[in-house]
Amino acid sequence: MISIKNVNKSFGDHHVLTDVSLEIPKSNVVALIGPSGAGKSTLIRTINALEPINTGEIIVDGVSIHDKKTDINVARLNIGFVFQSFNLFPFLTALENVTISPMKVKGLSKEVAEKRGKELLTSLGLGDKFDSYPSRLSGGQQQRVAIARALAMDPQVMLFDEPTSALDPEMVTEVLDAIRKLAKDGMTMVVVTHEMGFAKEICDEIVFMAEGKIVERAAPDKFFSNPDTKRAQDFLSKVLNH
Amino acid sequence: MISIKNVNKSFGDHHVLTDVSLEIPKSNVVALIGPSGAGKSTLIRTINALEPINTGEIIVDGVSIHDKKTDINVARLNIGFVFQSFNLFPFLTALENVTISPMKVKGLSKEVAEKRGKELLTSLGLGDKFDSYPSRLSGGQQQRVAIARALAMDPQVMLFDEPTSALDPEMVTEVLDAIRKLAKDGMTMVVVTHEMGFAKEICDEIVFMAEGKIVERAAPDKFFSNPDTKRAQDFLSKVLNH
Amino acid sequence: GCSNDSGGGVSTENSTIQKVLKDKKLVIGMSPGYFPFDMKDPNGDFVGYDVDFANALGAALGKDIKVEYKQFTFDGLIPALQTGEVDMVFAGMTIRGDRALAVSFANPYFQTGQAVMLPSSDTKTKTWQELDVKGNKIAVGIGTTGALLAKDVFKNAEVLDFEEFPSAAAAMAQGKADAVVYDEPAIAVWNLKNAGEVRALEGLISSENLGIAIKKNDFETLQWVNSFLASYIGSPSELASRHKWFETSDWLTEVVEE
Amino acid sequence: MYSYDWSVITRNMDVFIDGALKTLEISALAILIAIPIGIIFGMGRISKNKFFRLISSIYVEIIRGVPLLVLLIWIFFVLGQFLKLGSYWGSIWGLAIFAGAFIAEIVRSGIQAVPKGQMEAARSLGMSHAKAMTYIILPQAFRRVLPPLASQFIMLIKDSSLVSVIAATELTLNAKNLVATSFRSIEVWTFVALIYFIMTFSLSLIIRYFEKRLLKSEA
Amino acid sequence: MYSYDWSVITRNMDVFIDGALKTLEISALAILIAIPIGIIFGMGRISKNKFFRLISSIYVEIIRGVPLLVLLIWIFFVLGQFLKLGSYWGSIWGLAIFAGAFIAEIVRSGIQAVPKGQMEAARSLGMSHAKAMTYIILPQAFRRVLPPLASQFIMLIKDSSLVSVIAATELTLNAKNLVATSFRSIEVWTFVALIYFIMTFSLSLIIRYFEKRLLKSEA
Ligand SMILES: Nc1ncnc2c1ncn2[C@@H]1O[C@H](COP(=O)(O)OP(=O)(O)OP(=O)(O)O)[C@@H](O)[C@H]1O
Ligand SMILES: Nc1ncnc2c1ncn2[C@@H]1O[C@H](COP(=O)(O)OP(=O)(O)OP(=O)(O)O)[C@@H](O)[C@H]1O
Ligand SMILES: [Mg+2]
Ligand SMILES: [Mg+2]
Repeated sequence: MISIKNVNKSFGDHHVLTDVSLEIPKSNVVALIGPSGAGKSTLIRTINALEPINTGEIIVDGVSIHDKKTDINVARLNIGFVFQSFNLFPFLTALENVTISPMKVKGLSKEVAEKRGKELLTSLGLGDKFDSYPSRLSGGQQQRVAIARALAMDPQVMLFDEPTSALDPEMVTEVLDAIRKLAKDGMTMVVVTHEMGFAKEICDEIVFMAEGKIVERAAPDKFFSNPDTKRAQDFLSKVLNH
Repeated sequence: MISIKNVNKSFGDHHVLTDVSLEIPKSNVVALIGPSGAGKSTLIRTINALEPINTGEIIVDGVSIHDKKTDINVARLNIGFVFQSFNLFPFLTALENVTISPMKVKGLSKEVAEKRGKELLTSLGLGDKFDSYPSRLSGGQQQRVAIARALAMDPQVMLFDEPTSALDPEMVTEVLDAIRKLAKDGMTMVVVTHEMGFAKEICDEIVFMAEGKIVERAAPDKFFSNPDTKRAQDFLSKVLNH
Repeated sequence: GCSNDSGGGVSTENSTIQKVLKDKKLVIGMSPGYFPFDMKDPNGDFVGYDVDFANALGAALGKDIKVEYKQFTFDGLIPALQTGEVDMVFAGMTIRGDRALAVSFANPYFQTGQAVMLPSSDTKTKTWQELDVKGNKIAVGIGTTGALLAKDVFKNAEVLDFEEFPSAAAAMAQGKADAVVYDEPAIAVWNLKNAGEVRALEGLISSENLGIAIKKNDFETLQWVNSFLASYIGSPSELASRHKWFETSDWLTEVVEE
Repeated sequence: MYSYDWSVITRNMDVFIDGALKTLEISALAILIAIPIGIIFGMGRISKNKFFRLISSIYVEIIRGVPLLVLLIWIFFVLGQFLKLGSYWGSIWGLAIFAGAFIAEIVRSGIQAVPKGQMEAARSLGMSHAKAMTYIILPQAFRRVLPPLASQFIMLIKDSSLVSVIAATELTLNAKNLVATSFRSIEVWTFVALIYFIMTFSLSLIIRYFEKRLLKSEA
Repeated sequence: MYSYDWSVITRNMDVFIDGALKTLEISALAILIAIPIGIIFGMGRISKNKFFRLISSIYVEIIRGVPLLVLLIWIFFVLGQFLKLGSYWGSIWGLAIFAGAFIAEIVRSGIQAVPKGQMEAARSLGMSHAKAMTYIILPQAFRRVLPPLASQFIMLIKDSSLVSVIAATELTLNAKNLVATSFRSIEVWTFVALIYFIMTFSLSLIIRYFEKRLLKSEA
C-alpha cells in the first residue's frame, strides 16, 4: 500500500532523512519510534507530501506522491493525516470541521456530508459534541474530532504524528482506543508514538529511527524483548525505565 | 515540615481548592496526582505563595507563608520550586542561572556562588554545560539546570510541578534520576507528576486530588494496587491502561 | 525653460476664460488671513476686498457663472494655479519678476508695501534696521513678499516662517518673535483689532503692486482681466468696496469674532 | 497677559461640529477605499507571483517611508497635474493611499498569524492552496485583522488633520480659520484637541469592548 | 502645461541637505527626550501604585488621541504662553511628548511580553519584585523593545515634517520656501519625498539587519 524508496531529505545543510526505504502492505499497522530529532515527523509528513523530498520515490496506493505529474490534491484524498497538535479549525464546530472538506473538495451535499460526519463523530464517542467549538472540547475530544475529520474523506491510509503527545495523561486512552478500532477494521496506518505499550499491542511492525535512518525493523515482541541494535537498546532503556 | 490547614482558593467564581489540609513531615516525599484541572498546580503553588489563598494557613518550617507579617522573600529561600516549563532565564548561561539568586539575594560573592553552582551542575551531570545558554540545551538538560538553580538557595523543601511533562520521553529518565537522588538525600519534597512508576518507587505517600479536593491519601503500594475510592480507580484505569 | 508654451500663436482653446464659460464656474484661489483683502467670516464665507472684486469679475463673465473659493496657505497658491486646481489667484499677491516666470499677472490693482509690526512693549525701536541684530526673530508668512523681503534685508536676525499672517502675529504676541513683516493693510487691521498690544513701525520697507495671477501665458484671459480691471477700478461698486474695507472698521464686527 | 474668553467656543459650536463631521466623513471614505487597496497589496506581499510581490513591496515600502504631509502635497500638486482631484477627493485619495500601505501590512500579518498547522491540516484534507485560503485561512485572518483595522481608522481620523494643508475643509482647517478671525488661539486649539480626543478615545473604547467580546466568544 | 526643470534640485542641493540634517537633528533630540519619558510612563502603566498608573494612562491616552499637528500647535501657542520655548525647542518637545506616549506603550508591552514564568521563577528564588524586575525582566524587555523603538525613530523622522507649521526649520519647511521662490512644486516635492524615503528606508534596512542578527544570536 505504501512504498517508500530511497528517500533523502535535507533542510538546507542539515540532512534529515538518509536513504530511507520502507514497504507497508495493505492493512498493516506500523509504529515509527525513535529519539527526538530522529526524523520521524519528517518521514511521515513526506508520505502525504506535506514535506517535499530531495530524491527517492513514495508510492501510495499506486500513486507516486512526489511526481510532478501527480495532482497532489487528489492523491491526498487517499491519505488521512492526524497531527500532534490537532490543528482543528477553531472557527468551525466539530461537525463543520468534519464536513467542510467533503463538501468543498468532494462536492458532497450538506446533507450527505453531515450524515456521514455525524456517524463518524458518534462512532468516536462524540455524539453530543456536533455543535461544540474546538475551544470547548478537551484535548482528547479535539483529537478524536481530528480523526473523524480525516476519516470523512474515506482514506485508504491513515498517518498519525504523535497523536497523544499533547494530551493530558487521562485522555490518552480515549484516543488510543479510537486508533485501536481503526486497526481492527483493517486500516493501513503509520503511527509515530512514544506509547510503547500501545505500539507493542496493535502494531504489525516496529520501525526504529535514529539520526535520519531506519536503524531497526522488527515485530513488536522481538523489538521490545530483544532488540538487535545497541541504539535501540539504549533508547528502550531510557524510555521504559522510569 | 509542611503543614497545609483548611486552605480554600478560588479564581473569581471558580472554586479551585476546597478545604485542603495536608501534613508533610521532614524528609518525606509526597506525589500529588489527579486528573487535569484537579487543582494540583494551584495547591503546590500556594505552598510558596506564588498563588495567594482565600482562607486557611500554610506553614513551612515553622513560618506561616500567607501571613502578612511574613517576609515572603525570606520564606521562599527555604522552598525550591521547579516548573513544568523550566523557566530558565534565557539571557543567562547555565551557571549564571544558578548563581544570580545566591549573589543578588543572599549577597554571596561571585567566587563562592560559582563554586557552589559548578558543584551542583556537575553533580547533575552538567559539568560541561556551565557556559551554555538555555536555548542550546535539550529539555532534560534545561530542567536539570532549573533543579540546580533551586538547590543553589539551599532550600529545606523542594516543590516540583510536573517536572517531566514538557520533556521528550527519552529525557524523562535523567530528570527523574536527579529527583530520585534528592529523595535519597532526605529532601522534603512535593512532586506533581503523571509518572506513576516513578511515584510508586520513590514516594512515601500518594495524594490523589480531584475537583479541588484531596480524595485519597495512601502509601504507594496500597494506592496503586487497591485504591479506596471509585474516583481514584477510574483515574488509574485510564492512566495505566494504554 | 518653458519652451513649449512661450511665444507661439495665441491659442484660445485652453484659455481659462473659455473653460469658465463652458463649466459655468470660476474657481478662485485665496489664502484667508490677509486683512482686509482675503478673509473668512465665522460662517465660513470668504469676504474682503478681493472677494468683492472676484465676485464682480465673475458677474461680468455672465450671470450664470458661479464663483467658488478655495483656501490654500499662501505658498500653495501658485502651485495650485499651475496644476489647474484654481483658475485665478486673488490673494493680494505682489507682482514680482520671479513669480511672473511661473504665472502671469494682470495689471496692478492696488499699491501697498511691506510694514513692520512690533509689540507695543517695544517702545524703543524706530527703524527696521535696529531690529537686525543677532538673536532677534522676525516672523513672516511663508512664501509672502514679506518673507522674501525679510530674508533679503535682515542679515543678522532670524526669520521664522509661519503658515500665515495670524500665526506669525500670534507668535509675536506670545514673545516668540520680536517683529512681524507683512503687507501694510493687514498690519493696519491687526493694529485696529489689537490696539494697545501692537504698533506699526512708521514707514514702509518697500512699496509694491498687487496683481491677479492667472495661468502663465494665457493671453486671452490676461487681456480680458485687464479690460475688466480697467472698468472696475474707480467704478461705484469698487469705490464702495474700497470704502468699506479700507476706510472704515465697521466690517471688523462682522468678520472678526468679538 | 492673555485673558481667556471661552465664549468663542460656544458661539461657534456649529463650526466645530461641521468640522468634526467633515473629519469623520473624510476618514470614513478614505478607509473604505484603503481597505480594498490594503487587501490586494497585503495578499500581494505574500503571493507566490514574484512580480505581484515586488509591486506590493514597492508600494508598501515607499508609502511607509514618506511623511503623510509630503505625500498629500505630492499627490495634490504632482498627481493633481494629471488627474483633476480637487481638495476633497485629493485628500481622501491621499489618505487612502497612505492608510492602504499600513492596512496591507495588517492584512499580511493577519494571514501570517494564522498558525501554519491550519494550512497543513487543510491541505492534508485535499484542499488546494486556493481553497484552503478561502475556506480556512482568510476567515481566521479576518478576525485577527479587525482590531488593528479599527485602530487604523482612529489613526486616520488623526491623520486627516493634515489635509488642511491641501485646503480640504475639516476640523483643523475650520479651527485655523476661526483662530484667524477670532485671535483666540488658546481656546480654539484646546477645544479642537478635546474634540479629536473625544472622537478617537470613544472609538477606541468601542473597539476594546468588541475585542473583549470577541476574545470571550473564542475562549 | 507644466514643463519640468530638474535643475532646481541640483542648484539648491545645499537647501535639501541642510534641511535633511536639521530633520535628523530634531528627530534625534526628540527621541532622546522621549525615551526616558516613555520608560517612566511605560513602567507607570503597569505599576502597582494606582496614582502613578492613572497619571500614566491619562498621559498616554490623551497624547495618542490627539493629532500631532494639533498637539504641536497647542504646545506652541498654549503651553508657549507659560514656557518660552521657541520654534526649535517647541518642536523638539512637542515631538518628544508625542513619541513618549508611543514609547510608553512599547515599553509596557515589552515588559508584558516577557513570559510570566520568568517573574515567577525569579520570585520563587527569593527575589523581591524590584530585584526580579531589575535583574530578570528588564534585561529581557530591553531586547524586545529595541526594534520597535527604532521604528519609532523612523516614525519621528516622518512626523518631524509637521513642525514646519510652527516655523521650525527642517526639510519640509525648506522645501516650502524653495517652492515659494522657484514655483517648481513638482520637482521639489518629488525630491523631498525621495529624501525622506531614503532616510527612513535606509534606517529600516539597518534595523532589519540588526534584528536578524539579534534573532540569530538568541537561537
Ligand atoms: N522546517 C524545518 N527546518 C529545518 N530543520 C527542521 C525542520 N523540521 C525539522 N527539522 C530538523 O529535522 C530533524 C528531524 O526533525 P523531526 O521533527 O522529523 O524529528 P522527530 O523524530 O519527529 O522528533 P520529535 O520526536 O522531537 O518530534 C531535527 O533535527 C529538526 O531540527
Ligand atoms: N490563573 C487562573 N485563573 C483562573 N482559573 C485558573 C487559573 N489557574 C488555574 N485555574 C483553574 O483552576 C483549576 C485548577 O487548575 P490547576 O492548574 O491547579 O489544575 P491541575 O490539577 O494542575 O491540572 P493539570 O494537570 O492540567 O496541570 C482549573 O479549572 C483551571 O482552569
Ligand atoms: Mg516529531
Ligand atoms: Mg498543573
